[in-house]
Amino acid sequence: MVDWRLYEPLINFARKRSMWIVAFCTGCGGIEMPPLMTSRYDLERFGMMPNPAPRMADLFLITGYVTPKTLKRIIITYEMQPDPKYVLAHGSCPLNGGIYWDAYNAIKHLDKYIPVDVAIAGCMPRPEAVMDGIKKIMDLIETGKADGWKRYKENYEYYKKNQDELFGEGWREKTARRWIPWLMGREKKREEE
Amino acid sequence: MKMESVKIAPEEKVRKKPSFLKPWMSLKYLFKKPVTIKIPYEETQIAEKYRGFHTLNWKTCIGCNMCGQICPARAIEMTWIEGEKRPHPKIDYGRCTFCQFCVDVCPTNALGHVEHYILTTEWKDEELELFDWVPLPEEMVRKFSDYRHPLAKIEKYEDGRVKYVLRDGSEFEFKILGYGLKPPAAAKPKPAAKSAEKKEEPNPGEKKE
Amino acid sequence: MIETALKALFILLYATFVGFMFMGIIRIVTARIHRRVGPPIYQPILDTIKLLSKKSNITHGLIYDFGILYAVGATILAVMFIPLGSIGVLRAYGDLILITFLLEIPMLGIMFAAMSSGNPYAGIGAQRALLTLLAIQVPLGFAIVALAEFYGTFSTYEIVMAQQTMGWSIFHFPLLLAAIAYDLVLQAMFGKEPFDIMIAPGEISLGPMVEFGGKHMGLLQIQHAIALFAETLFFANIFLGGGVVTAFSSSILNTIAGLAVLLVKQVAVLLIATFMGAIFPRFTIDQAAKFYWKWPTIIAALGAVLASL
Amino acid sequence: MVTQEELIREARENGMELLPLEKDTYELFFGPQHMATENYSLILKMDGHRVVKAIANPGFLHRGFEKLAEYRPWHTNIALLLRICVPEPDVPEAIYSMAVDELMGWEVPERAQWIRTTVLEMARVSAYLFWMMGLSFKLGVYTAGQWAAAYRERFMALFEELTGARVYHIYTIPGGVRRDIPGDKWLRQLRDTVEYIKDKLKDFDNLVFENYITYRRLEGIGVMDKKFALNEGVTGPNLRATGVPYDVRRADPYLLYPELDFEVPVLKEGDALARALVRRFEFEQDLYILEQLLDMGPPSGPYKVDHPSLKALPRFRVPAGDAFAHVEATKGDFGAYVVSDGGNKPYRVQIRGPSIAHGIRVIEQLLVGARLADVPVILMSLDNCPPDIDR
Amino acid sequence: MAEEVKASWSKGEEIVRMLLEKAPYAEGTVRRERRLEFKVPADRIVDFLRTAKANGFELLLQITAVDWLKEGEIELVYQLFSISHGTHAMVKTRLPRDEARISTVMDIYPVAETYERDAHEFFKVTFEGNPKLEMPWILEDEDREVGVSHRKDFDMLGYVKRKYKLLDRFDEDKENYVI
Repeated sequence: MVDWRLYEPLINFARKRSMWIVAFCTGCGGIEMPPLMTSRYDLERFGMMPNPAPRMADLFLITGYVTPKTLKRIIITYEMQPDPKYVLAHGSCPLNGGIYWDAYNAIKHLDKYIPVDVAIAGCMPRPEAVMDGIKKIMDLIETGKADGWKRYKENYEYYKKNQDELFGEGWREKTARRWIPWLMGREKKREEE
Repeated sequence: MKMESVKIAPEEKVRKKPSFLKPWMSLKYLFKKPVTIKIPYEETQIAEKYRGFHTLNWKTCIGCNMCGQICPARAIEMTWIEGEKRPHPKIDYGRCTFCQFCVDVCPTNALGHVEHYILTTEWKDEELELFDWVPLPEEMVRKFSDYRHPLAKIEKYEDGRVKYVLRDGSEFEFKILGYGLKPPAAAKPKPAAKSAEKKEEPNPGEKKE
Repeated sequence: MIETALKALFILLYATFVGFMFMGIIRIVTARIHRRVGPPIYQPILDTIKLLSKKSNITHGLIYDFGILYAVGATILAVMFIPLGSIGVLRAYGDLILITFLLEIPMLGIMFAAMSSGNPYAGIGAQRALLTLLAIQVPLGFAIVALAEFYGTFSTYEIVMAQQTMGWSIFHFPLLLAAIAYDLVLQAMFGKEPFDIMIAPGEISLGPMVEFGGKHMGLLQIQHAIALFAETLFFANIFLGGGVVTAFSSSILNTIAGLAVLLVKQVAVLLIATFMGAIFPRFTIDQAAKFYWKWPTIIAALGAVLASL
Repeated sequence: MVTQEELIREARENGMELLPLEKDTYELFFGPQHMATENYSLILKMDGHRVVKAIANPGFLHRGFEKLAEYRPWHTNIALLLRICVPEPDVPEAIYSMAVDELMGWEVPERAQWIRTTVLEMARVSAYLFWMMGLSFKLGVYTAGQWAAAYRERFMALFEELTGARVYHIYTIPGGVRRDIPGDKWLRQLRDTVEYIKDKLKDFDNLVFENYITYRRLEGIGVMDKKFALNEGVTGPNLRATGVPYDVRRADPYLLYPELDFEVPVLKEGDALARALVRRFEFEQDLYILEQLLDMGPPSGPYKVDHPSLKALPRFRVPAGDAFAHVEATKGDFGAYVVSDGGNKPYRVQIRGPSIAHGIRVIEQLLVGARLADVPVILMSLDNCPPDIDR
Repeated sequence: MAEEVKASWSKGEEIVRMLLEKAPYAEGTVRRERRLEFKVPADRIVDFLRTAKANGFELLLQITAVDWLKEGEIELVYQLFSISHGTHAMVKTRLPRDEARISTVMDIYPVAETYERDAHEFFKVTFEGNPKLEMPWILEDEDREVGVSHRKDFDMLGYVKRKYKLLDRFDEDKENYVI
């Protein structure tokens, strides 16, 4: 049996230098992602790249405000990611509502629904500020303090309660079935004729 | 469907010819210098008057609440501070959109802004307190030239005292009496009610975790 | 016996390491064309370590696990058959058709796994992979036939040896045609534009790979590295003269020099693929099939006919 | 686990008609977690790799701007409404300001008009670069996309210098603009940037717009004809690609556009290639317009209306009435309808994003019969911007 | 100055006259250059729009609903644009607030389907004949059930407080605000 703890520094180094990002623009901060990912600031220097599939992604960037409709998908996507996974929340909106503090369709406190590791200020944050947040996450990973995914497992009841309170019980099934009648609609008419 | 005075581009100018060989021209960039700015190792130049964090001249602020009225996000809350005659704005970066209309409307130019824009914290309640502050005077913020938020920590005490620890270790301490436009509970006569209100304030933070 | 085992181990380690370096080279060169700095060359290794160290792993059943192992196994087997300079484990049995087959079947393994995951994107990706596989068969077959006709043998090792006396294959006109066709086919095998149809991040979210995460993806990365090595090695062997050096008196020096020569040739093959990938958009699957059945097929068939004359 | 029988029973109880999908078709949820759609979802019914039916599912970015605007003072709404169009936030600013100007009866000073026109054109150029990036990424020429994103940064820097923010400029306000041009240095920088981008446009031509495979990918997909486009309310480059020379800058001139010289590109085919070429040509024209503006030079004078009500912004009131203003954005006709009841907050603000026409019915109809690989390309060639739809 | 412009745009007067000849039930004015305004009774809107489309108003840019709470009416503004005349036109019609029903204009401008879905979702205007009104649009089902709308009597702040419980992270009672 190998003692994996010996390799912990190496593994943590690999984790911190190879964070793959879920390609999910959840809000307006998505517009600052292209400069960050592409030639201008080139996050690939740190091995970060947007990954289309959540199954192999590590870092979830909540780019700005989150509407309940998106939050449902965020939660599902977040749960699809394999552990360990990290969440970076951009700007004011996930923190305290931002300019949408009184909007009926924007989440005010993201940490009630999924755990967040790092917050950055700005509306929207400049790429440099996002970089600073990523640097912070890297530091946290190195010291083993980025434990959002552990918290999600431990306090699952708390998060689930909040989610259910917001969306109503059984929201996953409901969302999945919502479109079925409309996908079928036309076929049915044809059969009747 | 004719419109007067529309200059329509000739079609051959709009069209292009497909080619197999031209794309290979772009390989010349293989040997050119990358355009990448290597943040965080390389400093980027921030424009002058970039709309970053606020500053507040505590002496000239007259507590008129113009900033609170114009704020689209209701990020500004008037705060009564011991020793100050008029309330001062407290700005919540969990709401602020950095539009700086508040700076524009300030009648005495007490509220200003600097270019500093970086504030990164771990998502812990005690660290998130940094997002909610009464802005410091400009020279205290300008001291730091790396575009970061000047505060390292905000310590809150039971009796409403608040201690700002700056990143260079210096401290800034004051006592919050209450919030709102009116002086909190006639300032002096009923300290009991005040403290009750204030006790409530740090509580939600502790309760949650 | 032990010597053979050691050789096999060496080939495996060397192939994995160099394969990862190749992945790094691809990423850096692409980044430079993009006018950016790009990741360090060892980035793919870090990615793989990270993927293998994931704490949770999702599996969709036996086939899902088996498909990946199948892919990795087939790739390793392919590497063993290809002569690596003067080192070779099974090179005596290194039949052209066998190696070509072994280089293709990893795709089948990935497809099994992808299909069993039940994700529609993976299903579409698998379909596309299958069609690509089908499309590249024709030019590939003609290219192989051209080689076999020209040299009168199916053995890779013999072809390499024959090239030492007759000069590289690409200096003979019929085989040049075959090489061009084979290079276009390689583009699809590497999964580079314009034939990265089965991955297509912007369309079907990585296609077959969409459900893989954690250790499965880590294994796939290793497979990808070895496959990259094997494919470039095969091309360098049959068209670019292989890596047989006899200039030095010491056999070890000769071997090392042979490996170095091979490496240079492999990188050249890789760079051409990278360049092509950087400047061309992706075809759709029907266009790609039509393309493969048209130009590369004609070129390769012409090569085969000329070679047999 | 729920068995299929249970599902069917439950669906029947709830009045849902649950028919088995036809044997050889399947559903595909395209987005929102997908690289090709920015937080916008398409529900596709697929037969092999052909789309049989598409349903657009917007609303992931809905924040209720039109309601929120009724709760905020007139000026403050600028900081809110510009979030409707993220790639070119100056457009909502400009239309809202133009509508309020009309309600106030203000004639904006010449210098402010010049600055507004310049800002709008810069926004157009940077939005086109952003679109180029999107198209290249969806086509698979990542090189061009990376370049476009990098070159766009030059405009971001200029915006930063001028307005004080990179993306959300909050710059155009009713009655003019918020601050003056920072000086001649900025103008010189702008000219340099225009020259630079003009030079780099050749590379984009080589790589994308004259690439053989681009043509193969774009030709003949997503074809609209003139009648269809007009019926469906298609505007902007998408409409011009079908042969209608409708450009708001000419059809309903605003700001300095009557004085500027530019050509409106028109193509007949109406397919994705025509749309891409029209956009490319407009990009060139925008650079030309910027050059003209620079040659013209900013007129001297104040940069905003001198009006006492602008001194106390929270108490800024607008006389009752309604106004409609629209400008030509890169995506199409962007309009704002503002109603005032005389108070210090708008009574109703409605923003008309071009994508509300492009992103729902047009997409649903264009996608029928398209290959799956064409879906992202069609989306991108229409330049669909989800926040416009959701508001 | 604005008056002069209005008077001088004779082309607009001509368009209005031409349209009103064909649709005598409507009222039309020229607001300023390239801005026309028509007022049409709600039951004739289909006829009017059909006439307008036949006479060069090709584009329907938007259908805006405005809730006039005091009058108890909902105003629908059809924003038309004529490429051939180069002018914008608002076609206004008023509906009673309690029973906002109007027939759809989908068969004239197919794009109206989208706009009508939008107006139905946020202003509860029923467009008779539009098959997709009940289809999920922007709001989620749970929001629709609670009756989220952009009508003036929808208490947004109260709803937000009910839905998200806590409004402010740093300060539980930010009621102290004065605006």
